Parts: sequence; structure tokens; C-alpha cells
Amino acid sequence: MVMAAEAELAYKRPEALSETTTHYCPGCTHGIAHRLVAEVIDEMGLRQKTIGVAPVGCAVFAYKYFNVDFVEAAHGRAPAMATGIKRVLPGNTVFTYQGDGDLASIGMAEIVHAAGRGENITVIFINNAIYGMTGGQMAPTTLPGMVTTSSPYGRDVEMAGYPIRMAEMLAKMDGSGYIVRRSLHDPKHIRQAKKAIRLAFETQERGLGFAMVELLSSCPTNWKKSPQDSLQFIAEQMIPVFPLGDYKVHEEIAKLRV
Amino acid sequence: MVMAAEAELAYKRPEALSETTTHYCPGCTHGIAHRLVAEVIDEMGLRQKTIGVAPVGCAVFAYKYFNVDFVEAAHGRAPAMATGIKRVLPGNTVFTYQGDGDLASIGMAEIVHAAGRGENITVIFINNAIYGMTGGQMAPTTLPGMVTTSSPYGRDVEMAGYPIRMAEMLAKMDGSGYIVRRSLHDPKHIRQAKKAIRLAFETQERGLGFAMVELLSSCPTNWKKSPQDSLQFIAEQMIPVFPLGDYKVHEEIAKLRV
Amino acid sequence: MPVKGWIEVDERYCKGCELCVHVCPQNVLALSTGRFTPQGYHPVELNGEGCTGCAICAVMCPDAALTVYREVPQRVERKPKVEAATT
Amino acid sequence: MPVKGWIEVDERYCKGCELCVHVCPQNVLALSTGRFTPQGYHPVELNGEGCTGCAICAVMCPDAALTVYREVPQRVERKPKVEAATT
Amino acid sequence: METSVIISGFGGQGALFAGQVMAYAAMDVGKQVTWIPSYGPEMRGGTAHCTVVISDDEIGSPLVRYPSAAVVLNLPSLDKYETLVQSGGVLIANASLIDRKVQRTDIQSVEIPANNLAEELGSRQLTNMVMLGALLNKLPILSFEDIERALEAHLPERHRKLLDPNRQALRKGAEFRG
Amino acid sequence: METSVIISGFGGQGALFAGQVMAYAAMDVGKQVTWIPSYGPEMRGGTAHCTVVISDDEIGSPLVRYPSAAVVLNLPSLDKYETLVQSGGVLIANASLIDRKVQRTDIQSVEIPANNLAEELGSRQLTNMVMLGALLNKLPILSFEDIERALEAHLPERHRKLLDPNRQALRKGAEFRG
Amino acid sequence: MAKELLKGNEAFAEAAIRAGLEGFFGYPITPSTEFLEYMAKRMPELGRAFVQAESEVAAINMVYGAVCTGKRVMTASSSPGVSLMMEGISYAAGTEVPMVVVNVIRGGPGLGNIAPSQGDYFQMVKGGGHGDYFPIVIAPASVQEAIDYIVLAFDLAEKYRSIVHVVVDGNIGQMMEPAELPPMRPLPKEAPDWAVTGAKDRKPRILSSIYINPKDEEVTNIRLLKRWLEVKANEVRYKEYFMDDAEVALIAFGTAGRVASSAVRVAREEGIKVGLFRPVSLAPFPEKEVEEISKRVRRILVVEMNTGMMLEDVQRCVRGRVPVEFYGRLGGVTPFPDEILDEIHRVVKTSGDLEGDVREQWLGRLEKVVEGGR
Amino acid sequence: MAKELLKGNEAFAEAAIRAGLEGFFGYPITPSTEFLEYMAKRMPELGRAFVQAESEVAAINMVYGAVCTGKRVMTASSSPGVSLMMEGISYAAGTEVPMVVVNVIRGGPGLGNIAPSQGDYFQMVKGGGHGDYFPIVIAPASVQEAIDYIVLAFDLAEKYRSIVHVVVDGNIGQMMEPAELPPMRPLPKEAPDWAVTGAKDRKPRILSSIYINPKDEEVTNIRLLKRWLEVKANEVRYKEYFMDDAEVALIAFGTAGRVASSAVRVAREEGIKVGLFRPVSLAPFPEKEVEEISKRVRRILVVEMNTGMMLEDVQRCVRGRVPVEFYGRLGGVTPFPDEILDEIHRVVKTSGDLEGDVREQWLGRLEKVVEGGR
Ligand SMILES: Cc1ncc(C[n+]2csc(CCOP(=O)(O)OP(=O)(O)O)c2C)c(N)n1
Ligand SMILES: Cc1ncc(C[n+]2csc(CCOP(=O)(O)OP(=O)(O)O)c2C)c(N)n1
Ligand code: SF4
Ligand code: SF4
Ligand code: SF4
Ligand code: SF4
Ligand code: SF4
Ligand code: SF4
Ligand SMILES: [Mg+2]
Ligand SMILES: [Mg+2]
Repeated sequence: MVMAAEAELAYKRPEALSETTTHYCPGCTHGIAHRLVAEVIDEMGLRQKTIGVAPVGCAVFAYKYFNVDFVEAAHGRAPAMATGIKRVLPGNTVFTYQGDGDLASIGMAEIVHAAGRGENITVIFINNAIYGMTGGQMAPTTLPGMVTTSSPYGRDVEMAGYPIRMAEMLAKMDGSGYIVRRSLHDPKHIRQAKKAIRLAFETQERGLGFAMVELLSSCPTNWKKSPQDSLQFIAEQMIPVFPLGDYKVHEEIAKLRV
Repeated sequence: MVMAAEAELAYKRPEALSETTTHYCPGCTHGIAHRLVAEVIDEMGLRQKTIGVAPVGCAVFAYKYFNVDFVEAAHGRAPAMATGIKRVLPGNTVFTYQGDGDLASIGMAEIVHAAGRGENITVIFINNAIYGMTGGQMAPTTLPGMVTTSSPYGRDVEMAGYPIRMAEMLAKMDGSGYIVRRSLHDPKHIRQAKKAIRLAFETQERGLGFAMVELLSSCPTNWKKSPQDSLQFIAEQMIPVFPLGDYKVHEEIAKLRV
Repeated sequence: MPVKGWIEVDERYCKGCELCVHVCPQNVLALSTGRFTPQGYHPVELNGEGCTGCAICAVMCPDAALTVYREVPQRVERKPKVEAATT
Repeated sequence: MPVKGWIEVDERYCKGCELCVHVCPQNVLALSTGRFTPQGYHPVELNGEGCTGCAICAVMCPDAALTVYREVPQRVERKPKVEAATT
Repeated sequence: METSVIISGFGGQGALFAGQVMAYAAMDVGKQVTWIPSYGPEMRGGTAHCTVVISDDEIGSPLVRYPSAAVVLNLPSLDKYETLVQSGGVLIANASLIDRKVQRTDIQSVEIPANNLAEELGSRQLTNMVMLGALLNKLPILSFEDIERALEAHLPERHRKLLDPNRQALRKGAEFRG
Repeated sequence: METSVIISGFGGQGALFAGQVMAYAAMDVGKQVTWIPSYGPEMRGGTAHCTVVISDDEIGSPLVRYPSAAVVLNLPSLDKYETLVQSGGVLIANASLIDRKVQRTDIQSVEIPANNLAEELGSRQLTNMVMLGALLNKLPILSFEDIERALEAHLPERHRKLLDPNRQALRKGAEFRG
Repeated sequence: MAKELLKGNEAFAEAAIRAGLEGFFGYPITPSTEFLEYMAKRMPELGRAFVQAESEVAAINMVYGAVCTGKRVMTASSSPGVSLMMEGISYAAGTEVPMVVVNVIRGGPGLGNIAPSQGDYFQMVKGGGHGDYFPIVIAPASVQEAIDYIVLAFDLAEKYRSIVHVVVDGNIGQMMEPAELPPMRPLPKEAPDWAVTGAKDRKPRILSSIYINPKDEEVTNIRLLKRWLEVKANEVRYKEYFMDDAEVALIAFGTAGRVASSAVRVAREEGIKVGLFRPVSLAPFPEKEVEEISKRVRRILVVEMNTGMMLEDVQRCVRGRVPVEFYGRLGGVTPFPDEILDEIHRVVKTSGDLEGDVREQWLGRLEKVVEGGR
Repeated sequence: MAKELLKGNEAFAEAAIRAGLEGFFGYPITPSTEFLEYMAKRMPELGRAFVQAESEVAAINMVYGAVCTGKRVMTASSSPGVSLMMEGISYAAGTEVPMVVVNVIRGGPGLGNIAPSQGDYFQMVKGGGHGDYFPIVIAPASVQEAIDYIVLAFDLAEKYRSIVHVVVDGNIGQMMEPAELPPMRPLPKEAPDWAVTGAKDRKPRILSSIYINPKDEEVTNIRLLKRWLEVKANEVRYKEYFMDDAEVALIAFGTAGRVASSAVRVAREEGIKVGLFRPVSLAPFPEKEVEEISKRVRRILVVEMNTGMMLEDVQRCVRGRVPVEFYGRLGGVTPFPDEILDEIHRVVKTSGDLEGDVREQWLGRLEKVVEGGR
């Protein structure tokens, strides 16, 4: 194989990812989400001014994997921490990266109010319908009937409630500038997800309010499925409950072509 | 005037109210909400099985004013406390009575998740666009531009965010059975509010999920207006921001005639 | 002929907020400025003829201070014991 | 004539999850079952001809383990330095 | 020497402000002083009171059970503080609103129709200054000049026009002979 | 007399279960026993180990730094525990996965190709029992009958069919002469 | 019932159920999650209430509500989760309702890690919530004790209408030991006379922690304190090992106590007159007992898995009679018996010192241990 | 600058601003709300950050985020609100970032009331959050001290990358006294070398409280403890009144200290050789100083507005040398000087007793005071 001058680099690991092997399970799409965020940071040239806020959840070590300044929040409180940072450093780019237990369960008040205040931050929300890090308990996003270690008989909506759709809910807040749901289950959807992440950062850079990208993501380990089957589960089981789409897009962003 | 046998009682103070003078300021519509709840409890014959949950806010002493068993929750946590009670005493009728600071600010996570779980409780939500008890600070429901002791220059939506519309938001939750907004600013609206409270209790008695009546209410003291002007403020300023209406009505309830 | 009615004010509860005064369609309510309730407010009172017992004042009263009576033209069989006017 | 391309696998990162294997339109990827990465996984490798450098595998890879090259038919003026394939 | 004064009345009668004026005056003449209001549920009940302690030395407790003097603007305040004034102390009672006599004889007491005197000066709002005048007459820890200077220096701009009436009220209170 | 055994290997090699079998057997013969697994981040790294303490008296620490015996199923475990086994203690090493010799000479050590022996019996899953057999041969705190009774009583229903192979694996391990 | 080989967290949970638990409200957190998972399985089976709350804040307030009905209800969590419960716990204390909270302590502060620790001693014992209240704190050291004391916890909580914290660490939660579960208690038919159950044919009841008039709050505080003095008089629990003729006393609780007991046993075999005093009730702390010990022994060594918290309570009771020294491991490290044996050797060899900061002295020794890779 | 007559809460807030405060995040709660309201007015005026958070949980986590940038940021709350901050405070401690938290303590436990109290001593001083950490706790007793010590709080927080709690009660918050504000400090141009500010031309920085490997957490705990020993060596603060020749020592902090000083002054006028020791730093507690006092005086009387919390620290330091007695008022009641004077009279008249539970003895006396309507 000739590594000729004619060879064009078609894909390279982004610079905003550090040279660290992640602790994620093989095939876990947390890794894809990381990569997309890093690609966007690179493309927008934000690396040197970005401050990330890691959650408590499988992404707790996100701070190790990005080549940017990072803080580690208390469980669910990343939006509050991000608010604190953004308010005293309004010129920086601040994003949180949160799981569904983190964002939609314990951190519900913080995310709703960050949206309500129109906090100029970007939120990457990994909806994998489960608590990954603690070994597979039910999340607010767990599908009806789904067996988890804390819904051993399958999620009974009568007793344990219904899945919570965060994108739909937060789109209701006047402070929201960009709220969409995407999926990570195949290359096409991954490309769309990346574009959404780009727009979510653009929303922040333009001061248009709160931006969140909800990403349907897999947890092969706790779903007890192969990585590939997990992607199919997203496509077939999750998307019907969590429809993909744009729930709120600021008009300035709608005009943008990236 | 002849107090004849022909005299019919057209209105009498409800039995579910105790014989206690409230500490509410003159003309504060908290009192109206209390009265309506008491009337409904009387009419439905629920007095002996009802357990109320008082908030922290001006209604902190609600437990003194009703002739029913009562507990006093921590600030914002009334829905959680009500959940605990209802789950171990499913045959009882459990309601919370909460202000907008209590329910929509500090208690956001608890109310959203009570709705998400479809908790069979009834929530009376007093939206007076302010923190009454602590002396008039901004609430999540404070109107844009409104001067409060913590928004002395008027609520600046850029910095302090936008009013949060709870009824709209909670109606999005699959666990909600009955979610409406009413107002207490004149007799006609008060009658409608009472009907809504009735239906919210009916929802609970029928096990149809989470029920909330949001009531636009006055705070003459902290609005620095007369009781009468305060009612006008509701009609003219609040209703446009918080539109009255039925945001979610379970079909069984929609059929009901009370 | 209009229905005749009257009200009673429980002065333990009345805080003189005047909300009832404003809503009374017959305009027959006013504060009794000469008197104080145990809480130190001027209580409301009927100050004119024409009360119809419509109970609108009671619907408005934040302190459930009002009892409203209505004169019944003739004896009726079915007499609801106590029915809150707003049902 | 189809474009020619090839990939490099950074074995520090590859976890042998096979997601790239499943998405490769040319079906030219497979795990190298005889070898282990430092983390103890079988790494992926090109195991056939026909890679077009389409980078779909890289778009899918959760561990950013892949670098993709594409042969350029002739010299072009404008050569974007590094552009992630998904933009 | 430490002197402590409690001023107490309904909310709106100016008890707190009267205390503040004393505190300003004391500070301006170089004394140590503390002013502390009641706050919280008592206020809901409609009463407001404050304690002013004036001393040449560092002040310990800003609260005293047994004040050197009490200025009571209404009956509940008289009921509460009459028994607490130190023996030999001073009690100024607002006779306009209090329809009973001061019982204690081991203290100097003045029953002054402060509301009426204030209204004579044109405004009920001056009641507190009338009472303060009466107090200073019996308890000369601060001179009238001190108080007037304090009023001048610290009366909020929008109340400037009340400076003169306030002065008059002070004198009127001081001159009152029950 | 207190005997402590650490069993350590990759997750999935059955280290924890082997320890539990010992614990059941010890309990059933009336001894005091504790079994404690590693948990937490170590597990993420892919290793699993447990400590079993068997005693006639009340057991204090369920954790020991210097065990009476170590059963190591892979190289990292050998590296970690070889130096820690009490002098005069026992070390059973899985030669199938460990390509170095045991260095210490002050302990009894057995290097047994447990994976291979297990595969000979038809299943790699039996590796742990082969190792346990080898251990009991050197450290006879429990008899084979004790272990077999424990297997019989506590092997989960769905693994019942493995009872016999497990027995054979134990024997095979015990009979192995390096 | 015969002994079974039981896993700490599950035995704990099952024992609570058999003690008459009617509701469990919790939020997952390692290393207490198995408790919740066990409840998720068992409670619905028994038709009893189980809710995975949205947070620990919600969980404790659900418990707060549910205990107001007079039923036995609990939660279990680990350090950061327990911190979030502090407001709710203080409310329950002020409302004088019984409440049982299990804390499986992990390494901290902050997110820390999930390894066994005793770093929440102060938070649990001194009351990490605001205001004057007095939780009962029980520290089991084995699976059997976990079983026995969770049952006791409910009894004490009800008897004194008090908060009872049961504190363990991951070692006890993850360990298997032979132990015996109690029989299933029948559920009570009647609610206690303070419970809110609906005002059926009686006056309404109110449960609240508000006493807006300070004088009323003072009376409440006095009532709570008096009840606490009763608890102190009746509910002190501890275990002694070789204390009869001990010249050196170790004082340690929970896992540290177990580890210390191993060291003491070995030291006894060596002929050293050392004993172990293991407080089971951390609150009420065995004040009199420690005082008596300090009159009998020559030296005291406190061992904890923290920076010396119970140490302060021991110092307070010893009142300078004999030197009190300290040994601790931190951040989720469980000491091994040999370290404590080394400490025993050191203590018997040296004369001891009443002056100086014992923490400072220990820190020097600890750093050597850590450098030595232990 | 000349003295002005300043209200406690506002002086406090203005002093913080002048110390270089760049962000305030808080939630209203009586009696600390004026602090927040003052900030709502002043911070925007100065172009600095002010956010009314949705809760105290959010507020402390906003502060946690903001302090990670190296700027001076704070919050203020009261007891129940502070309980909700415990997790966040523990995180900040574990992350080793400077953080200043004002607690205007009110009557508790639970919702309690809004009257002045010292019932959060344990929570503040022993650390109400989980895990091993060591907050600095400062208790001003006057408006001037509030001003001076809030400025000091920022300096100490930064110097030691530590939590600093400034605790007062509603008396100090509501009181007006002549006091002098410091000049406005210019804001620093540079962020400290640990702060996250965006990795501009440098390696990325990480601020976190997670140490998943217990050995790493242990090293962190050791670092925190060593830093604390430094704090103990350098930052003890207190005030003495008439202590030179005192035979009886009162020990009291904050408002209780002020009230005690009045009683002491009167007792001195009566010729009683009594003095007052007023700790200003509750943590580090003036251990050596109290120890020295216990060697000099005949009797010690601790006065608090709680059930005897600092009492335990005093007992620990006194080591039984002299009888330590206690007087407290509870639930939001501030004692008057005459009660304490009565206690002084009692103490000098009796011989004192080293045995028995001092709380129990005091409780008997307190009940008489309460019955007497005081
Ligand atoms: C206050 C607190 N409660 C609970 C936990 C335990 N905990 C850690 S991660 C987690 C949930 C993780 O789930 P999710 O946010 O969905 O992230 P995922 O791992 O699925 O990516 C929980 C409950 C904690 N660390 N802190
Ligand atoms: C944890 C906690 N934070 C803050 C407070 C103080 N507080 C009491 S009531 C209240 C807000 C009341 O406002 P709202 O809920 O709107 O009720 P309203 O008085 O307007 O009816 C606040 C902030 C508290 N008691 N507890
Ligand atoms: S546990 Fe699930 S979410 Fe977590 S890294 Fe593994 S696969 Fe991903
Ligand atoms: S403060 Fe406002 S809400 Fe509260 S009682 Fe008064 S008027 Fe009503
Ligand atoms: S509305 Fe009620 S409280 Fe108000 S004045 Fe009329 S009767 Fe009195
Ligand atoms: S009953 Fe009707 S008419 Fe009579 S006073 Fe009331 S509102 Fe007026
Ligand atoms: S997708 Fe990535 S990690 Fe998975 S096998 Fe392919 S190269 Fe390896
Ligand atoms: S670049 Fe395209 S063709 Fe080549 S291996 Fe990757 S997916 Fe297959
Ligand atoms: Mg998840
Ligand atoms: Mg409100």
C-alpha cells in the first residue's frame, strides 16, 4: 500500500479527544457521542475556551477523554455547575454531558431551570433507558415493560410511572433555543446527531439560549445484548417511544447551514 | 328580618374548614383556594379519609385551617411526601397544597416525577407569581419585568429567565390524568376553579393518575396593591402569560358532570 | 318580585378586605368603619336593602366569613340541606 | 473505477466491538481473532480488498480507533487539511 | 455606663425609626451603640419593637430583659414592658392609645397623649418623635441637638420636608408636663 | 485455628463461585466462615477475587493481607499474591494461563494446567474446580466429601447437570502431580 | 430457623422486611444498591410499597410522609446520597416520627469512591442535619448483627419516635456469612395514636416540625433532649473482647472493630494483655463504659477507617486519664490485621504521651505505611 | 473610611462584594434573605454575576462550578437551606476549591422557626456532609466582625483551598451597629494556576472529587488533613474578656458570647473574678487556649444557644481538669444577660462536680427558667 502524497485523510481521530482509552464497554455508544462532541469542538475551533462538565454516571470520567478543561459535577447537578461557570466566564463555551438518570431523574429541577433561565449552555443528553454505571437500574426513560435490576418484573407503568420525554418537555420552556432528539444507532443517524451537536454549540456561541441534544444511546452491558443487537433495540424499541425530531429550533439556527 | 322556617341556607362555611382565623393577609386569595378545597371535600364526603400535605410558603399553616389530618412537608417536597403517604395508604385521599416557589422552583423534580409516575394524588398549585412568605422575592412564575425584592430592576428574562408554565409542562407527562389552570380573580372564575378542584379529586378517587389544578392567585401584600387591584392584575397581567384552560383531561373525567 | 335574602358576617374571620363589597351585584355591602373585629379589622356589613341571597359575596370571600340566607317563597318538598352555592 | 482507500486501526483504542464490521458497505473488516490489544480485545483489521475509504466505519466507531485514507486520483488544488467525514 | 431603651408599638407607629434616630445620634457623638429590631412572626402579629443600647464601652448583649427605659406606643407594649423596666428607670406611655394608668411607682413614668400632640403639629406620623422627646427629657443620654443633627444627617431625602416638624415634635414631647 | 484463602482470576473464571463453595462446605460442617468478594472499580478492570476465612472461633477480619493460601487463575493474580502468601502456606497457580514459574520456595506451590485439565473434562468452566481440588489436596481444611455435599446442596438448579463434572474436576485437580 | 450463608446487603433487606417493613423508598447508589434491588423484588411480591424515587431528596421525603402514617418504612443509601437526605432527616427528627435510614458508607468526601469507609461518623453521630436533634446510630459488624440490629432499629425508632441510622460499609454489605434470619412478623392492625390516617371519628391530627414561636420550639427541644437522655440510659450497646485483664484497650467499631479483633487475638497469642472494646451503638456512645475502661487500662488505641472521629468522643470520655492514640486508614482503604498488630506492638513498647496532637503523630506513621505500599 | 451605622446582613454582603466577590448564587430563606436581596441589587450594578437559583441544592452547585474558575463566589442561607447544601459542600471539599458559605442559623430542627439559634454548630463544625473534610468555621459576634471576617473568609478559603463557613444568627443579621467597611478591592486579573478557564495554550485542567482507587483517595485525605493541621497551627482566633485573673471562665461564641460578656461585666462590677473566652474560629477550635484556661481557672461555664455542642469540644480540651458546666437556651430563644449572671452566681457559690452529666444538670435548671416564664 502506498502512503503517497496523493493519499487524502478521510477520517482522523479528533484533537479534542485526549489519547486515552475509555473505560466504556465495547460497543457502547457513549464513545460515539464523545467523538462527535470532540469533532464539533475541533471544527468550531472551541477547544481552548471550552469547559466541560462531567456527570455522575458512566460518563463520570469524561474529563479524562477530552482535551479541554473539565469539572466533575455531583449527580444531576451538572446544569447548575455549568450555570455557575458560564455566569462568571460568559466568554467561554460550557457544555454538560449527562445520562438519563443524571439529567432526567435526580437532576430534573436543575435541567428544567437551566432551560427556564435560558442559560447559554449546551447539554449533551445520553438517553440509554437505564442506569449504566450502577449496574442497570430503571431510569425515568426505561421503556414500559423493560426488565432492569430495579424493575425485575418489567417496568410497570402503574407503579413505576411512564417514560419521561425530556426533549418534548424542555422544548416547552421559553428559555430554550435548540432542543432536538437524535439517535446513534447507525451512520446516517450519527451524522444527523453530529449536525445537531454542532447547532447546539452554535446556539451557545450566538447567545440564543439553552441548547440540548438528546441522543438515544445503547448500553449493551446492562441491556444484556451484543453491541449490534443493542443498536437494533434503539431503532426498533426506543425510537417509537422517543421520536426523533426537532422540538425547538431558534429561528437564527434554523437558517444556519453547517 | 324574619329568620323564618322558609329561610334557605344559600351558603355556609364548609365543615372541612376548622374554626380558625387564618394568618393570610386581608384579601389574599389563598383563602379562597382553601375554601374551595374544603367545599369539595365536604361535597364528596372525603373529610374522614383525607390527608393534606402543607407546603413551606404562606400556606405553611394550612394544616391548622382544615378539619382533616395534615402533615407539613419540607420546602418543595410535598409531592414526595404525598407519594409516601399514598403508597402505604392507597385507600386514603391525599392532596398537596403548594405555592409557586415551592412547586415550580425548589420542588420541580418532585412535582414532575409525581406526575411522571402517575401518582394518584391531587395537587392544588397556587401561582401568585411571587414568594409570599419570605417577603416578595421573584418566583419562577414572576412576570417579565415585574419588580420583586430579588429582581429590583424588574425581572430581566435574559438574566433571570422566563416564567415557567407548569400546567403546560406537566400535561406532557403520560402519568398525568387531569391538569388544568384556573383563576381566582372573580366569582365566575372561582366557580370554575371549584369545579376543577372537584374533578381533580374525582381523578384521584377513580385512580386515574396525577391531578393538578393551577390557580392564579393574588398576593396584595407583596404586589403592593389593594386586594381589589390585585384581582385586576391577575385578570389583566397574569392570564395573558398563564392562559386558563384544560391542558389534560382523562377521558373518564371529561365525561363526568359535576 | 326579586328573591329576598340576607347575610351574616362571622367577625372572627372577616378581615375587611372589601372583595365582597366589590362583587355584590346589589351593592349592599360596606365596611363598618366604626367597629373593629377581634383581629383589628373593620368588618363588612349589609348597609342597604336589596340583598337577593345570591351568595356571590360568599363565593368571593377569602375567609369564609359569610353565611348567606335566602327567603323561600313557598314551602318546597326537596330541601337540600346545605349546598355550597358554587356547585 | 471505484475510489481506493484503506484504514488504520489504533489498537490502543479498538475494543473489538464489531460495530464497524457490521456497517462497512464493502464488507472488508473483521476481527483479528489471533491477536489481542493491550486491553485484551481482538482488534479489527482490513481483511479483504475493496475498501473505498468511505469512512463509514469511522463514523460508527465508538472508540475513535480508526483513521481512514483515500487515494486521490489526481492532484487537486484545494485540499482540506483534515475534515471529519461526517460534516 | 450602659443605657438601654426599648421602643415598642404597632407596626407603622415609627418605633423602629425612633430607635434608629437615637442610634445615629449616639454614634455621631462617639458612643457605642446597638439597635436591634424584632423580626419574624411577632411582626406578623402587628407589633414592632426595637432595643437600643448606648454605652461608653464595647456593648455586649444588644438585647436586654430589663431596659433602663421603655417607650410604649400602645397597650400591649405597656402590658409587656411595664414590669420589665429597671427600678428607677423611665417609662413613656402613649396616653392617646392607652386607656390605663401606669401602675409602677418605682420608676419615672410619663403618660403623654402623643398621637394628639402629633396631630396638633399636623401629622400623626410625628407621634414617635413626640415620644422620643418625652424620653430624652427624663433620660438625658443624648441632647436634643444630638438628635436633631442625627435627623438632619440621616433623614431620607424624600422626608426632608419633615425635618422641621420632627424638631418641633421632639420639643413638644420634651415640654409636655402630664 | 484460622485459615484464609484468596482466589483470584479474570472475571468469568469462577473465582468467586469456588470461594462460595468452600464457604458453604465450611458452614455445613459447623465452622465459622466468611466470604468476601472484591467489588467496584477493580472489577471493571476485569479481575475478580474473593477471600475466604474459615475458623473454629468467631472470625475477626474477613480480609487478610497474608493468606494461608492463594489460588491464582491468571498472571496478574500470581504477581499480586505470590509475595503475600504466608510462609509455609500454599499457592496454586493456573499454568495454562501463566507462563512463568512460582519463585518462592518457602511455600508449597502447585503449577497446574487447570484450563487444559478442565477442557479434558469437557468444559473450561470447570477450571475453578480443578484449582480447588489442587488446593484441598495441599490444604486439607475441608474434605472432598464436604465440598461435594456443598455442591450438591447449593449448586443452582440450572447447573445441576454439572454436578458430576464438578466432582470429577475436583478429583482431577487433587490428583494432579506437577 | 437454621443458619444460612447470607450476603450482607440482602440479609439486611430481608430482615427489615421480616421486621414488618411496609414501604421502601430509595435511589440507587453503590454500594447500597443491592438493598434497593432486593426490595424491588421482594416488596411487590408481598404487596408492600416500593418506589424507586427520583433522588435521595425525594426518597427521604417519601419516607418522611410514609412514616407519618405510623407504618414501618425505611430507606438505604450511601454517603453522597445520605448528605442529600439531611434536610429531610432533620424534619423527621423535629416532627418526632420514627425513621430508619441505612448508610453503607463509602470513601469520601465528594464523589470519592465506592470502597468501605467510616468517614461519615460525624455526619451520622453528631447529626449532619441542621438543628438540635439526636439520632440513634447503630454500627453492626457482621451479617448476623446487621440482621439483628435492623430489627432493633425499627423497635427503637418507634419506642423513642426517633431517627435511627444503621451504618455499615461495603465490606459488611458484600460479605457472606452464616447467619439466621428472624421469623416474619405479622403486620400490626392498628396505627399508633399519633399517626395520620384520615380523621375517621376522631379529631384531625397534625404532624409538623414547625414551632414558629421560639418558646414552643424550646419546649420541643427540651422534650427531644429528655428523650435522648432516656435513650442514653437504656440503649447503650457494645461488645468486649479480652477486656477483663487488658492493659491496653483498642476501641473500634464496625469493620475496623472486626479487623482489630483479629489483631487482638494474635497479640493475645503472643501474650500481650490487650483487649478490644467495640461500640455497637455509636449514639448513644458508651460514655460510662469508656470512662471505666480509662480507669483500668494503661493505654488506649482507637482504630477507625477515617481521620479520627470517634476518637474525639473517646477523648472526651477518657478526660486525659491515660494516653489515647489513634490509627486509621482513609479514603476507602480497609486496614489489614497486621497493621493493627504493628500498632499494638508499638503501643506496648512505648510509654505513651498525654501531650501533643495524636492525629499528627498518627499521620507520620500512616505516611510510612502508605509509602511502604500497604 | 469612617464608621457608619450598618445593618448586619447588608454590611456582611457589601463587605463580601468589596472583598472581590464576582458571583453570588442563592435561594431566599429567612433570616438570610436580605443578603440575597442586597446582592440582587448590587451585583448587577457592578456587572457581576447574580442568580437566584431554583433551590439551595442548585445554588451550592452553581457556586461549586463558579469557584472552579478561581473567582471569589459565595452563597448565604439558613439552616434548612444549608442542610440541602451538604452534598455540594462535600464535593467542593473533595475537589479542594475555595468556597465561602454564610449560614444565618435559625431555630430547628426541621422547619422550626426563624429566630436566632446556634443549633447548627455540629453540622458546621464537624462537617454535616459525608466523608473526611475540615471546614473552617468563623463566628462573628458583631457587625464589624461580620465585615472583617467575611473578608478573611475569602482569604482563608483561597489560601487553604478550603470550605469556609461564616456562621451568625438573626440577631447579628438584623442588628445595626457602627462599623467600617473595607475599601473596594480591585478584581484580580489572573486566575489561579488550578482554575478551569479554558485550556488556552496550556494543558487541560480537571477539577474533580473522584478518586476511584482508594489508595489515591487516601493520599487525598492525607493531603487534606495535613492542610488542616496547618490551619490549626495558623488560624485559631478568639477574644478574651477579663481573663487575666479569672477564676471562673465562661466560654461562648457569637451572640451567646456577646450576651455572656454583658453578664461578665456586671459580675466584675460585683467583684466576681469571672472572665469570658469567646472563640471566633469554631474550627479550628482554640484547643490549646482552652486547655491552658482549664489549668488556670477553677470552673468553666459554657454558654450556647443549643443543647451543648461546643460543650463537647470544650470537654475534650479540658480533659477533666476542672468541672465544665453548661447553660443554653434553645429553639430560637436568645438568653438575656440576667440569666447568665444568675448562672455565674450559682457557679461561684457551689463547689462544682466532675461527675454526672452536665446536660442533665442544666436541663433541670433550664426547666425552672422556662416555667418561670423567662
Ligand atoms: C447523590 C448520588 N446518588 C446516586 C449516585 C449513584 N449513581 C451513580 S451513577 C448513577 C446513575 C447513572 O445513570 P445515568 O445517569 O443514566 O448514566 P449512564 O451510566 O446510564 O450513562 C447513580 C444512581 C451517586 N453517585 N450520587
Ligand atoms: C429549604 C428551604 N429553602 C427556603 C426556605 C424559605 N422559604 C420559605 S417559603 C418560601 C417561598 C414561598 O413562596 P411560594 O412557594 O410561592 O408560596 P407563597 O408564600 O407565595 O404562597 C421560601 C423560599 C425554606 N423554608 N426552606
Ligand atoms: S455500562 Fe452501559 S452505558 Fe455504561 S459503559 Fe457499559 S455499555 Fe456503556
Ligand atoms: S404575603 Fe401574599 S400570599 Fe402571603 S398571605 Fe399575604 S397576600 Fe397572601
Ligand atoms: S370578603 Fe370576606 S373577609 Fe373580605 S370584607 Fe368581605 S366578608 Fe370580610
Ligand atoms: S348575597 Fe348577593 S346580594 Fe346579598 S350581599 Fe351577597 S352578593 Fe350582595
Ligand atoms: S468499531 Fe472501533 S472499537 Fe469497534 S471493532 Fe471497529 S475499530 Fe474496534
Ligand atoms: S472506509 Fe468504508 S469501505 Fe473502507 S473499511 Fe471503512 S467502511 Fe469499509
Ligand atoms: Mg443512562
Ligand atoms: Mg408564591
